[in-house]
Amino acid sequence: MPTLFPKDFKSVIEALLFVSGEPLSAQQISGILDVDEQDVVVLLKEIKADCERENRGFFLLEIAGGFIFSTRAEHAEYIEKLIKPRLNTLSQAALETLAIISYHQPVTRSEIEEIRGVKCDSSLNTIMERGLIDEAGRKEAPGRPILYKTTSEFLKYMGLKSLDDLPKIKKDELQEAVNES
Amino acid sequence: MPTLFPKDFKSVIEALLFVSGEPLSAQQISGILDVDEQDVVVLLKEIKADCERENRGFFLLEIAGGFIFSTRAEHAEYIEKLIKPRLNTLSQAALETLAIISYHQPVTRSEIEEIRGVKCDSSLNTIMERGLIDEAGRKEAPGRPILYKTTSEFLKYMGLKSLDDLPKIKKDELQEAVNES
Amino acid sequence: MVYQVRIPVFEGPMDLLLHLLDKNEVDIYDIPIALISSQYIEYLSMAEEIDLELTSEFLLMACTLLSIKARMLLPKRRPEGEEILEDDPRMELVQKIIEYKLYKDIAGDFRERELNQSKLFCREIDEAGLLKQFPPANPLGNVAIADLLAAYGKVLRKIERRREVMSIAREEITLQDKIDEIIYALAQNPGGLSFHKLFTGLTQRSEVIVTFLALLELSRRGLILLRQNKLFGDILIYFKDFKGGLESAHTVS
Repeated sequence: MPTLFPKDFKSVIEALLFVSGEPLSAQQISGILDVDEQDVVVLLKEIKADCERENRGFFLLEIAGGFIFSTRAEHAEYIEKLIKPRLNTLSQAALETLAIISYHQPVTRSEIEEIRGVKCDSSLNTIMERGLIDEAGRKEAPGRPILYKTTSEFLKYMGLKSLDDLPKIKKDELQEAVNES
Repeated sequence: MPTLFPKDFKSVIEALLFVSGEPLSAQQISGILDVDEQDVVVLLKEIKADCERENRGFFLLEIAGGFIFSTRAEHAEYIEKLIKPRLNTLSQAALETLAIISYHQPVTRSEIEEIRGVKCDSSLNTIMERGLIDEAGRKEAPGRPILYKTTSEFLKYMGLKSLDDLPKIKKDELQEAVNES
Repeated sequence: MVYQVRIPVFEGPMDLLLHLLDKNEVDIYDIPIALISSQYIEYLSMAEEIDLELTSEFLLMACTLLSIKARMLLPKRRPEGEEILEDDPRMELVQKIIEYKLYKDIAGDFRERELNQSKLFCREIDEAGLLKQFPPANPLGNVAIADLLAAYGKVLRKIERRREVMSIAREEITLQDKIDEIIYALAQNPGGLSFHKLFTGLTQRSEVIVTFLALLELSRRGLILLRQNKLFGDILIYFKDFKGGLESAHTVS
């Protein structure tokens, strides 16, 4: 049971927009807050005006029936400086997912998660977005899950002629690797 | 070549904090903006004050050696309707293991077990898979056992600025506390 | 009348000891070892009655407590009246309890921090979106084949660790398991079960301890007799109804 004053609703809406990676519609917000959709629209307009007046680092963008905070084009050069080094490397999670796919392909998401012991939706997205993996049809199994494989881009940038060039991992070497590091 | 006025720097810093996803230190920001670190600190203080004064949906949190925007605790009930709340909390065993590692790092498994008086394999696995600890090489001792240390994810998870922010332990106060209880 | 027994569950022997010290409001530097060890063992038997499985570390601590108790009973003076400067046999345990209590308290602080922090949400980095905005020249960046191998090695180590944990959990033997095992072996060896053989082939320290405690328990319940035909010879174990030349034997039960 919300006991917030209207002023606080604006703050909650800002918070929702802030954490959401996807555009939020006035209808969605009104459902979460249990507030009239018209009131939400008014508050969204206020938030938009606040961002402009105070020249904040981001503004409220209206797209496809939803609202999302977005950074300003004139700040792109600084954002690039921050982000470039990070895009130039893969996170440990993405690297592990890529390693599993390269040695086990074609492989389903749940098989990867089984091996890693954790969820990997986001790291799959990342390496897919980079064009390092691609879908490879569906597995003939219940639910017909999607299979993943590495791409020719992956081979090219790894400097490999084919998948056969991937360093072989022998059972006992593997065991040593397990024992050593 | 930045042609922005100081006023705009504040906006850029907000933008960087907005996209980063990771805590940013004043030093990092000063490197990206090519602005004196002291000036960045002043601007960060202003941003912090702005968020409070205007009761925005997020505030500037100082954590894990940097600054990051975070939503307010009092809005959690609404945000959890949009985003799945964080995974299950840690068990008592995992928390005790983490407590010992945070004060003794780098530390081996058997050193932790010596203090807890029970096996720790399973809690070590849990906190390792959640990225709260990492391996820190091997101890120069018989069997060359693996050493463990906490990660910056640990600082974030516990809301600590740095390891110096851990609750202080004074040996004699501690003994008094034990006597009393 | 059936009544339910409710007993608290402890993280380990140190946790149980701390609880007993708190409950009895005793000075940690002057632990009444007889009282604490009897309450400790009482807890273990209560846990056993309701089939609460305790790890072998609980039993190991019971041994430690009994050993301290025994050392406290030793005369502090030599017959000539000469003082012996001997350390308090409880000191080592006291240090351990203090240290454990410290980290238990910090774990409590961590629990609070975890709760507070779980109410705060930060933005996830939108990597896919940023990749579109700033496409890198090389999608692998500076990642080389060695990094890929290292990551794969790390994955394999994780699997190994998970397996270890599972196998350890499986090999954990409870006191009741061991008692059943010994009773079965006794039935198979009506002519006497060799004490020596009972322990051969046991590699885990915990299993040795559990075996020994199982024998003590069976003996306490008056179910078995231990018989040693000559000093330092092998001890034979029999069911209590065994009737053969006990008078002449050097019993150790």
